[in-house]
Amino acid sequence: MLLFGRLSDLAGWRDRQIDSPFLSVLRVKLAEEDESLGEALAGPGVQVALDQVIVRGDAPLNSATEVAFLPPMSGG
Amino acid sequence: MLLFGRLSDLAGWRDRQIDSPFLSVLRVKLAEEDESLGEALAGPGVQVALDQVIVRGDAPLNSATEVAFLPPMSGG
Amino acid sequence: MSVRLTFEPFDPGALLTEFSKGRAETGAVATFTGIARAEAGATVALELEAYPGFTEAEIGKTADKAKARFGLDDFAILHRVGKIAPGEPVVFVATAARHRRAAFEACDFLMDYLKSKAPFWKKEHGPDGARWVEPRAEDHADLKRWE
Amino acid sequence: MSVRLTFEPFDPGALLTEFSKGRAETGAVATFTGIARAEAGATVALELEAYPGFTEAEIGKTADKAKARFGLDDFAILHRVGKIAPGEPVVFVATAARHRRAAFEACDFLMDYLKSKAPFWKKEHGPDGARWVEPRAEDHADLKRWE
Repeated sequence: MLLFGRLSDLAGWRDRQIDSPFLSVLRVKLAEEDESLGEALAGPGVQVALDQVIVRGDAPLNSATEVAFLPPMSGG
Repeated sequence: MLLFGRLSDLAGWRDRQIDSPFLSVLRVKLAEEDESLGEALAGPGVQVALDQVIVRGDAPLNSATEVAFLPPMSGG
Repeated sequence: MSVRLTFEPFDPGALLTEFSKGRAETGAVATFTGIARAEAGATVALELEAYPGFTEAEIGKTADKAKARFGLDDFAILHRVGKIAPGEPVVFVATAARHRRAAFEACDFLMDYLKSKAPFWKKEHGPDGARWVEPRAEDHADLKRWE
Repeated sequence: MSVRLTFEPFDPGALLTEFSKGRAETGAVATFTGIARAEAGATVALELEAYPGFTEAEIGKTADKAKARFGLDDFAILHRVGKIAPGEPVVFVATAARHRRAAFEACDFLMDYLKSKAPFWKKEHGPDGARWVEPRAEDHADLKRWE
């Protein structure tokens, strides 16, 4: 999974391999490991893309799914 | 003196040396020689520049004055 | 700040390369390139006449006004004269400003002026002969937007 | 029609040379180049992060909409990513249309989108450290003009 912008600065990493059957489960795992990251990922304006498509709510994942957390986009 | 745009097509020339003490006298000379040109030079929207400065009405000329008749400008 | 006429074909890209260099405080460069249209064979060539010296000076007056009005850092205008084949650039305008709104608006304003009021006389050579062109009503309407 | 990202400095003029070639029916080419400002030393470098693939696809969607809305013949967008020094081009947008109003408006619209909503994350490195930048209220106001 991928973190962008301030999220990767906060987590201290940008790209990791984490297996999880659902996006909701992935969120719980990440929050258990790093509470402030878990809060930031659930924060206002943070979107999730699965295989480069924005999704809302929960969704199933498989080991090949590219999960990306996108903080509010600033434009170029 | 110089003619631009459709005026030089009408007159059949673009650049001539004509001595005249006044712009008004020059207009009369040209009209005597070529009536349709004389009318065109007095036509709506035709401006006169003396040494590249637009003038209105009559003005004195000397042998070094560059007289230019400018039909309505079309833009580029 | 430059206003120039040329009888030769030119490359708008080369002008932009030059114009955009060394602008650490400029932020925004807008350009417009007008290209002679073939009009599907209706226009064989465009011929533009200028009054050298007078034409550049008149364009320069309007460009200086635009510089003050829109707060430009710089501008460059190159206008082709003589016979121009379809597909060849006719006019290039570049504007530089701190912010993009000013650069866009000044470029747009200068083009409206150049297309409707600048001292050029335009002849279109078509398959059935040549004719002198007057500005289109649309061009005057475009210019009115800035009053 | 192209949307590309680059980690390397680029010359907007070279892009315009390429884009303006062979356009006998186009008539109008507008471009915009955004340049990183030094802000008199306040900004040492700009850093832009993109999500490769996603970012080009998202920009492409808006560019395709602009093409339909403004009746463009063509567009080209190149956006720099990574660390960008003051004076270096950040973004280049070119639009081609039959008439200049469409080319200008589409270019202006695409810049408003790119500066406020495109998928980039922007960090400014100043003398006192780095900070992530959110879009300015002004940028969102610019974008609202097109609704």
